[in-house]
This record gives sequence, C-alpha cells and structure tokens, in this order.
Amino acid sequence: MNYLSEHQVLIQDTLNRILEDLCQKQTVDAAENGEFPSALWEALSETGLTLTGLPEEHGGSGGDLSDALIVMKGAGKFSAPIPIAENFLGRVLCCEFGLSAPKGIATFCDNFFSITPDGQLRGSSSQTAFGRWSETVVLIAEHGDETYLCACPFEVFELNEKNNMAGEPRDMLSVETKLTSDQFVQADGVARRARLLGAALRVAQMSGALESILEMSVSYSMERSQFGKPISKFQAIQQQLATMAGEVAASIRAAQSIEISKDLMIELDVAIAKARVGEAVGVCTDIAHQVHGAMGYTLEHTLNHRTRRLWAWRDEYGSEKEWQIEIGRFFSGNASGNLWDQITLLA
Amino acid sequence: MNYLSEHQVLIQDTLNRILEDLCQKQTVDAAENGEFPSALWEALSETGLTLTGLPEEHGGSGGDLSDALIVMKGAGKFSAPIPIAENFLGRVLCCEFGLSAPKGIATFCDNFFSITPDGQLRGSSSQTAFGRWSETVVLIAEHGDETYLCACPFEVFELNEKNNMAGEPRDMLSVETKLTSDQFVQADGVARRARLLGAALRVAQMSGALESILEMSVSYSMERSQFGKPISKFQAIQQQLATMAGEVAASIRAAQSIEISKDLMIELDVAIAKARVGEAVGVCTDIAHQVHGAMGYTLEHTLNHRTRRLWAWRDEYGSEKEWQIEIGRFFSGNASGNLWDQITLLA
Amino acid sequence: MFQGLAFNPFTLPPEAEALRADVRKFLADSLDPTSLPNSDFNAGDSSEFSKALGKRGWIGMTWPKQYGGQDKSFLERYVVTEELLAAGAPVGCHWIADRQTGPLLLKFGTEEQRKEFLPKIASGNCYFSIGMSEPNTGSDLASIKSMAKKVEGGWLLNGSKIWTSYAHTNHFMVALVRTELASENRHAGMSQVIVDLQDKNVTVSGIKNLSGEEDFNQVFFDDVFIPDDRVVGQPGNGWEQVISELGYERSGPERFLSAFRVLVEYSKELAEGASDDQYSILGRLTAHLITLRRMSISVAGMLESGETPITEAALIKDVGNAYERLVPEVVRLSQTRNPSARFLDTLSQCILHAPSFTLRGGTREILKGVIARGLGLR
Amino acid sequence: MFQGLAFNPFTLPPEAEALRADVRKFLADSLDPTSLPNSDFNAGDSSEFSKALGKRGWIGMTWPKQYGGQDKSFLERYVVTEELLAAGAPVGCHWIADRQTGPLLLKFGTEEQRKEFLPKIASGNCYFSIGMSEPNTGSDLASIKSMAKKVEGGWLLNGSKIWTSYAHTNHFMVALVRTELASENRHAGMSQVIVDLQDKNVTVSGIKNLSGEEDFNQVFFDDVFIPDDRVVGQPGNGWEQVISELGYERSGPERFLSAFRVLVEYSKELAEGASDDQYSILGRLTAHLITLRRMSISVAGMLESGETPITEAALIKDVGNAYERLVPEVVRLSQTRNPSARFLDTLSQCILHAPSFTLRGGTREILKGVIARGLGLR
Repeated sequence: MNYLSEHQVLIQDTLNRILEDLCQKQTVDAAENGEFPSALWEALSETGLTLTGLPEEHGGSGGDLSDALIVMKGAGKFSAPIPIAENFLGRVLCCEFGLSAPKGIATFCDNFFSITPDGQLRGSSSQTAFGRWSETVVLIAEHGDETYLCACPFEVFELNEKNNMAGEPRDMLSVETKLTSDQFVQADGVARRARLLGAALRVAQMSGALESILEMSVSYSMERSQFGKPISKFQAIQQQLATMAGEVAASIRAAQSIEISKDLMIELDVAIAKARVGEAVGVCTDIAHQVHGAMGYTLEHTLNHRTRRLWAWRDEYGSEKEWQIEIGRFFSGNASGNLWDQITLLA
Repeated sequence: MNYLSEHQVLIQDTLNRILEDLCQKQTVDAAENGEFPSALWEALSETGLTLTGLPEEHGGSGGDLSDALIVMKGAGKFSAPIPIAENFLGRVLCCEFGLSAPKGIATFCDNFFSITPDGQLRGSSSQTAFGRWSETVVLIAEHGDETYLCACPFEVFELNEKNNMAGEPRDMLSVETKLTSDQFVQADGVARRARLLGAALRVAQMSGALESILEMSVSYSMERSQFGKPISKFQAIQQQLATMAGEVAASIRAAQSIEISKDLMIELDVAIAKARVGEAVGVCTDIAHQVHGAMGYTLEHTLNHRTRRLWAWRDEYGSEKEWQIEIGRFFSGNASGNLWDQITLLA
Repeated sequence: MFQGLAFNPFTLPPEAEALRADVRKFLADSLDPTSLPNSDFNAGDSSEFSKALGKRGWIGMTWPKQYGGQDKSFLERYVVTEELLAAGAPVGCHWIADRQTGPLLLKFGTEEQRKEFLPKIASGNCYFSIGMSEPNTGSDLASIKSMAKKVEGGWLLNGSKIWTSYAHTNHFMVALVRTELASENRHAGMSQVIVDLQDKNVTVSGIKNLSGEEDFNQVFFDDVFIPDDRVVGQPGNGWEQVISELGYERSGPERFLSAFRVLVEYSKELAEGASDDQYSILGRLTAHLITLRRMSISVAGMLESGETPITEAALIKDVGNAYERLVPEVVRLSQTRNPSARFLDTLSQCILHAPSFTLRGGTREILKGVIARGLGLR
Repeated sequence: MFQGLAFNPFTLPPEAEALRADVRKFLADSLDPTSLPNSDFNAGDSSEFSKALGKRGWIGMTWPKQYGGQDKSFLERYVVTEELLAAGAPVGCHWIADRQTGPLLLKFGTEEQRKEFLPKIASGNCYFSIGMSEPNTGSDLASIKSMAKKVEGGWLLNGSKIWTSYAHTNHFMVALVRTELASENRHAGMSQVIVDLQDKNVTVSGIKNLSGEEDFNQVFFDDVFIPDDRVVGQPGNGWEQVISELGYERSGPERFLSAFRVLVEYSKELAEGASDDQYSILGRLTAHLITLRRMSISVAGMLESGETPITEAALIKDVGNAYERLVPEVVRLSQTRNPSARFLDTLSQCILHAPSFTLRGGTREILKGVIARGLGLR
C-alpha cells in the first residue's frame, strides 16, 4: 500500500538514485569544508528536482508542496549539503506574494530587515542558511506596520561566514542598498507563512534523517560484535532500538500528515508535526549514539551528518516547545467545542 | 560506616522491631478499612517513639529533628497507617511557637482558618490527615495580616470523612467555636515553618517507602519465573532495576541531608530533598509496578501500600515542581555570587 | 526501509465518519455528564449501557447479519470504538465478547456455537471473560497447568485462572486449558473451552485493583464439566487459536486513549487562559495523541484490506503505552491555582490505573521484543 | 538493605575546604574569562596550564613526596578536581597521567619507573595516554589483538589502539597488549607496556569528534621496540592490573559536571528575572547536581577510609550520566527571549559532546550490569 502517486514515486526514485550516486559521505564532508557540491546540485537541477513543487509558469517543475516535501525527506535522509529547502522556500514565497522568480540559487533569510517605501533596505541577519552559495537572497523587511518581501542579489550583501552545529552554512549577511521596484513587494502575513513553510520543510528533512539513523543503528548493531556475539542480540540493545523505532515511525507519520494536509488544517498539521518530530529527535539521537558507541562520536562514521543536522533543525523555524504552545492555545482557546470533537476533525 | 549516633541506631532498631511485629500487611489493610491500629500506636507510644524529637520539657522523648526523621523513614518503609508525622508536626509547632503540649494524638491541618483576636475561630479544611483519629487538631488561622497557631480539641469540629489516593484519612473538618486563650497564640512565620517541616517529614517517609519498593522489586524479580528462569535474569529487567536503584540511592541521600542540615541551610536542604525525591517517585513506582506485573496492580500484594502513599505524599507540602521553583529562585536571584560558589557552601 | 514502520496515511471513509454523529448523539443521551467518565476501557461497566449499545447495532457490528451482526467495515467499528472510549463510556461488560470472543467463534467456533452465542453478544446480553494467565505463568502462556480430562460426553476441568476481568459479572469464560499432559512440544495439547461462570463448581474470587475496584478475579475450577460442544475448534488446537486471538488485540484506540479524560479535564482547566508552559503541555500531549490516532487509523486501513500488520500493532501499543503513562505525570506538575475537584479526581484515578496500562497485550519487554523482531534483530 | 546503596553523609574536612580558596584564586588568575570554558574534562588542554598546576603541587597530590607528590588526602584532591572541572579549566594534558597512570605506577610499577615518571607527571611535564580499546573490541577488552613478541632485551610491538585521547600531544601511552597468544583463558597472556609516542615506528592518526576537535586518535604500532624496563609489573599480569586500573575511574565529579557550564550560563540568563517554569528548570537541575555531589563526596570518604565502593561508583556514574545528558535537553527548551551568544555556544558545545558522556567508564548497559550485580540479580 503506497499513498504516493505514481508521479511522486518517480520523483522519489530519481532523487534516491542521484543521492546514492552523488551524496555519499565524502560529499557531505567536503561541503562542510567549504566545497559546494556542484555535481549534486547540477544533477538535481537537470532533472528539475530543485524546482519540484513550484508552478511551471513561475519557472518551476510543477507539482505542489507535497511533491516538494518528498524531495526534502530524501535530501534529509542523505544529509544533502545543499540549499534544497531554502531555494524552494525563497521561490515559493516570491511566487505566492507576487515577485518574479529569483535568479539562480535562492535562499531565505529568517531575520527582519527594515525598508522604506522607495526601496531603501538595511539590516543584517545572523544566520542565513547557505547564504554564501546563493545568488538571490529572499528576505522579509518592515516599514512600520507594513511587511515587505524582498528578493535581493547576493552581491549587495556583506558576507561573514558562519556555520551551525551541523557545519551547514548559516552566514551573517549585512546590507544597506536601494532595491529596484521589481525586487520588493508589500506582503501581509509573509512572516507567518514563511515560518510555517520553513517548519514543514524541516519536518520532512528531519523525518528522512530519523529514518536513516534508525537504519544505520540497526545495521551497526548487527555488524558490531562484542563478547562473541552481535550487539543486536543483547536484550538491552533490542529494547532501545524498539523504542527508537516507535519514535521514528511516529515522526514519519506526523511528517506525512503535512503532505496530505487540507489547506484549512495545514497550520495545525505543521505545528503537530514539528512538535512531534522535534521531540523525537532527542530520544532517537541519544539511542543511535549509544548503539554506535565511540565510532558514532567521530566524523568518520556518517551518523554524525544526520544527528548534528537533527540537533540544528529541531530548533529552526520554531522548536517543539514553541509549536506545542501554539497547539495548546488552539485546543484550549476553542473552549466552545470539546477537545475530542476537534481532534477528530483532523484526518 | 554509619553516620547515625549510637542512640539513633537504637531508635532505628526498636522501631523496626515494633513495625515488623505490628505493621504487617493486614494492619495497613485494616486501617484502610477504618480500623485504627491501636496496638501499633500503643507500642510506639510506650517506647516513646511517637514523641521522638520533641523536648522533654514539652512532654517529648528528647532528641531533635534528625531523630524524628529516622522514625519517619522507618514508618514510611512499612507504610505505618498512623499519624506519626502529623502528631510530631502539630506538637513541634506548638512547642516552637509557645503553646503547651497538645493532649492525646495531635494532627496538623494544612488549610487556613480565620480567627478573631478574642479567639473566635471559623473555617474548614479539605484534607486533614488522620483527622478522625486525633484528639487535638493543630491549625493555622489568620486575622488580617496576623497569623495564629491554634490547638483545638477534636470535638469542636464537624467531621466529614475522606481518604487520599492511598486510603489514608484526609478528612474535611469544619469549625465555628470560641477558643480559650491558652489554645491559640500569634505565630509569625508559622505557615512557612509548617510547610518546611511537613515537607521534611514527607521526604523521610518517602525515602523509606522508596527503599522498600526497591527491596520488594528485587525480591519479586528473583522469585518470579517466566520462560523457565527468574525474571531477574532478563537483561531488560536488570537494567530497569539498576535505574531504579540509582533513583532510590539519590533519594535516600537527599533525605539524609535534612537530618544533618545546619539551621541556616535547612530551607534549601528540604527544598532540594523534596524536589529530588518527588521526581524519583514517578520513575521508581513505574519500574516497581512493571516488575511486579499484574500482582503489583492488586491490593493483595503490599507494594500498593507503598506506591499509593508515594503518589499521595509527593504532592503534599509542595510538589517537586513547587520546590524546584524555590530552588531556582534562590540560585538565580543571588546574582552577585556565582552558582558554583553557592553549591559548594552546601555540605 | 524495514517492514512494519510504514504507517501510510489513511482516511476514514465517509460512511464511517457519518456514523460518528449518531454515536455522539447516543452518548450524549445515555451518559450522565456529572459522573466521572474514565476512558480506560477496563474501568467502567454497565449492562444497561451494553444492552442499549447492542440495540443500536454497535456490538459485533462487523459480523455477518446472520449472526446478529451488521456486516459493517472495520473502519466503521473503529469510529464507534474511539467515540465510546473518548467519552469514557462504561464498556466493560461487552468489551471482550465484542472484540475477542466474537471474532474467535467466527473463525474457529462451530456453527452451533456461533448461532448460540453471537446474536446474544451482539444484542449486549451475553458477556465473556478470557481465561489465559494462571498464577505463575505471566507472559509465558505455555506453562499453564489447568487441565481438562476427557470423560463421557465432555471434559472435567480442574485448575485456576487469574486476572480474568469481570468474571464475577460475566456469563462465560473462554479458557485456555491443557487437554493433554505437557510434553516436549510445550505448545501441544492445549484447547480453548467455554466455561459457564454460573456453574456451581466454578468459584470466582474478586481481586481488588489499586483503586479498590474488583474488576478482575481469580477463578477456580473444581471438577467443572465442559460438554464436548463447548470446546472451541479442535481439541489440541488451543495454542494456534490463542496466537491468532492475540492478534485480535490489535492496535485500536484503547491503546492510547486510557488517559484521555485527564487531557479533557486539563484542557478545561486552561480554558480561562494559561501560561505558555501550560499551553505547551496541552499541545505536546495533543500532538502525541493525534499522531497515535493517525497511526492507528493507518493500521485499521491495513486490517480492512486484509493485511497483517504485526509490527505496526506492537509499535502503536508501545508508543501508546508510553504516552498513556506520560499524560498524568506531566499534567500533575502543571496544576492550576484552583483546580476543580473533577480534574483532581480524574487525575488520581488515572495515576491509580496507570500500572495496568502496560499489563494488557503484553508487557513492555515482550512488546519491544516483537518490534525488535520486526527490525530483524531477532 | 543491599550493599552499595548506602551513601552515608560525609563532610569534607576543613583542610580540604581550606584548599578551595587557593584553587579559586589560582583559577581566577590563570583562566581567560572571555573564553568559553567547558566542564567536560576531555574538552580542553593546555600544557602551560598543566605546568602551572604542577608548580602549585596540584597534580599527583596524593602521592608520596619522594615521587614528587604532596602526601595529601583523597579529599583534598577531590576539592581540587571539582574546582578545576567546575571552572572549565583545560585539564586534558595531565588528566590521565594524574588520575590513572600515576596510581598504576605507584601500585604496580618498578621503583625505576616511579622515579622516572612520577615526578615529571606531578610537575605537569609528562603526559600519558591510555591504550585499551582496539577497533572491534568495544567493552570486550579481552579480545584485543595488539601483540608484543619477546626479543633480545625487550619486546617488539605490532598492532593498533583506538580512542586514545591526546595521543598526538602526549608523551607516552600505557598500552594493554598481548604478550602471549590468546588461549582458553581469555584473560591470560596480556601485559601493560609503556610506549614512547615519539618513537618513529609509532603512527598517530587523529580522529575528529562531533565538534570537529581531534581529541582522540588511532595509534599504530609497527615493530615498536619496548625495552624490558618499560613493562609495567609482571609480563602476563596485564588483565589484573587493568581491572584494578578501571577501579581508579571511580565516581569523581567528572561523572556529573560535564554539562555544568550550561547550568552556569543558564542561571545567568535568568538573573534578570524569569518565569516559574524557568526557575523550576534551574532548580531541578541544581537539586540533581547537589545530590550527586553529595553522593560522590560520600564515596570519596569511603575511598579515603580504604573501602572499595564498586556498586556506589557505578550508581553515581549511571545517575550522573543520565543527568549530564538531561541538562542540555531540558535547558534548550527554555531559552529566554534574547539568549546571549555565550549561552547558545555553551549549549551547542554540550549537545555535541553529550554522546561521549556515556562512552567513558563503560557504556550504559555495562554500568547497569554492574549495579544489577550489586543488587544480587546476577
């Protein structure tokens, strides 16, 4: 039983083939040392996978958010060190709020800048994902109560390279420039929308990474022998991996809910997923590292690419706690209804 | 190596002998069905153990709080269904704040009543421990900003019998009466003091109960066979009991700190102990019940006497969360010092 | 990816959702809103309620009409089940007969047994207990000692069963017993028999649980005569049937709703406004619940299409069980200034029942063992 | 009551407390307050710092004066150790030499070895690594393969050791190696030898940890000549010595202080006022820490009076380890509105180091196994 469409299975298969080919451990390591994985990005671009989920009239490959999330899950599973999520997020915001399609690789910057109605932009961001590898930086700027979405060429920024705990670029970008009128647009509600979509993308990436560390942990436990037998034969290890499997299964299911979410419910579905998956990260990474022993604590085993990203991603676009608060407000505030009635409204 | 004095070891031994004799499962069951365990109470009275830690000039057996705590730990270990802690608390407050020694079995009532300066007392308490078995009810009453400690004969109250989740009497007492001048006294700070001592007593009782459920769980795991071997031989059971042992050891050690606490530090030591022990309860009762299986879920095994009391006691005189907040305020508020300096001031 | 981790999204079909409003209306009419409901399926019983439910056709609803059923889908049954549990309805009387005995008789029973029992079960008038564990067996069912000896026209049963819920009020018990002495093959020589609990040679002795309710029992058999036609399936086939019966104990909403009433009362406590921390607790627990429900509905979908999701069922039980134990422990530390008596009572009852949440359907260790097998570790 | 659960209260004696002020003054003078300290003992090294510490007499301080020690008590050493860790001092260079190699040589070394190495260690000028694990041994040390063959005047060593902290900067390694082929008795035929890490036949290959630091290594031996006088104790006695050496890895403050700097930075975040929830987190974590410290001081008292508290040590490690992993996970969910960069960096570093907290001194499973033995379960 597969809930994916034929088209989505095709996306998944193509993606997996490219990632297995071009996103092995050395690619991820090299990216952490500053080398943009151009072969990987190009292969994904050629097959249209960097533009999956974006409308064709906006330069995209067609499809919708659920198609894009399938790409993100695969990318997360392989720790693809590329701005696949950020490029999508920058582009989809431009599309939704009426800017033309960004040039080259786009990224999205989660901080606030200030802008004047005639386009004078200033400010700085502390951690722009993959800033250094982007050609267009999509960002949100404010003028009083008004919010604008801007798409700026990378050259206008001053760059200060930083990394997150996963070694992914999270750059400081500073700017003081005048934008042309086609580079910004008033965009009410764009901040909330960006946070929601950002969280959805991270959820998909995390669910892929969690699936991957479960697979790695199970394999490692069967390969690794101690006291004359594979450690997978010890009841204590089995019980831990079983616990982890439950958390991973719940995470995957929570992530899938975004893929099939109805428009009206998507805020709640994303909140639930980010909260549930975020909470699973601590339990699962702890067990994965416990099973992998000293080897997992090194950069020699690829486990670290997954776990360090999971630790970084769970805090991006809202930690589980922040989303839990929103969920709690939703379910308690609606005091007229009853809790169970509301829960059963969710598919 | 024993940190107890010779005298304290004697207290412990006498107490254990009496409890082993007169506080078996049927005694606890009978008390839950309404029967006051008079043989037990009398044996403890005759040996002076119901008055341990109270000064002789106040009708007590002498000794100090640490002696009383040794009695409470033993009582907790056997789930002694008697107002041993409440009797002590009522009496020690009378002694400290200048009322004469209460008549008969005393209890302390944790709710607020109102009183006029000439002794007109009114109000009601929702859960007075062992109210129905007491002769004197010690309580706190307010008049405007003033706080009074009162020692009232049981007869003046209207009694509505209630039990807590452990089946211990937690009675509703209502009163409207006029006290004589020797029955009440102005007592600044008595509420805080009562809460502190109450928490200290519960900590000692809980540490005894926790020690007991660890012993029971280890024994049960060695007696109970499944799939042809004692369940103690399964690694999963061993690992759980080891986890429980750590929590129990920490709880016992935290409780002992109150016994040896210096006056200046006692508020902090009690707070730390109630917080630490309260947190251990959930972990330990969960494992104990898991190990005991269906048998532990019945009233036929004495485990239930311990675990149900632990669940009730962890919420009395401040849950772990309430005490954690106080500890946190203490260590963060004192911003001039540094955290480590303050930690090392505690013996 | 491993087998058994794929809880593919599945949506309850319109006919199932359509039923929901009916069930809610029925519950609103038949439950006393002032009583303290308990969503733990084992913590309330009312034969009056079971009969009313039977009248609506909501017991045995997936069974063929010829046996008193409604020929409904598993998905429609799912909706009815979750509505009953969420409302804290007293389902104790018919629960086992509906979820286990009925399916057992449909699969292994004789035509006479089906005709005799199923319609009465479906109408809410016939209640069954399960007799599996014995003192000292625990999860190791092959070690049972109750023995039925062949006699003229039937069997003479001696021994004892323990943890049989509602044996003091139910009509019958399906007991797993030895019909041959234990041999090298530990699983051979066992049979399932239907015991009339009103038989004078049956003694039912109540066992009080932590909250003082006598909801389970020890049942003693002292030369109880079991007629040949009360053996379910072939004599000696008991183990295979039980293994399959354990399968009925799937991964329904009873695996994660036991503590739900605590959440309901807690959300009411927060209705007047609360701290971020309190909202986050409600949000956290609700996110878990919704995800578990989605996983469980996925499994219901697999069952409906004839799959046998063994590992998935164990996963839901394991995650659900951890969740059910988490709920009261997290909520108790977040009590509001003036908690309602109803909230506090619900919470205490949940804490007292919590140790039982792990007992049914296999202990934690056994469940995790099943999952480990699904992962290929054993 | 079981053996091993009695952590009787013990108070550090005045002479130990008196030392505390000296150590604090020294640390205030020698540590850069703007750098990011890390209370994980494995996460900082400075030979300059170690030399200054040696000059103060705070390395090898319990050893006899004739070997460069100070004849101080374990309790005085306890105070120095906890002050260093709490301040996040860079103790990596001398740590192993001080805590493990010194005691090993004192107990099993020849008089020449003691005279040669101990004074240099105590002055902070000679650093040791431990060579125990090999690829594929894990906790099963008896399965090591590194082999030293007897030759004229010494031994020729081949093989490899892994997870040797600071082998790239340290001077020597005490390696556990086979000096006879493995036999039926898996523990026979092993010896401990002192390897000069500057030897040209020794290759040290760095292994990066999760935060990118190369603090441990794989070390390869290719016909490394070990003179006879560099064998510690009797050839063939290695296993007994190692068992005893594992005993040195007791239950000191390094078992629960690894995450302490997170707590320090967190308490600073709350200094300007905080929510009850935030206070409760600080209070919870502090209550754990203070209790662990008290347990650990109890054990120090037992050690000082010559007892061998094996189960107690394992309990502290197990509880301490759970605590160290809890700290960053709890604190990260309580971030204040405008967290300082220093707080966030400390937190990230702790999360990246956390997987190592369980690795040293035995995995969780092994530790819990030791406790289970103390409980009489095995």
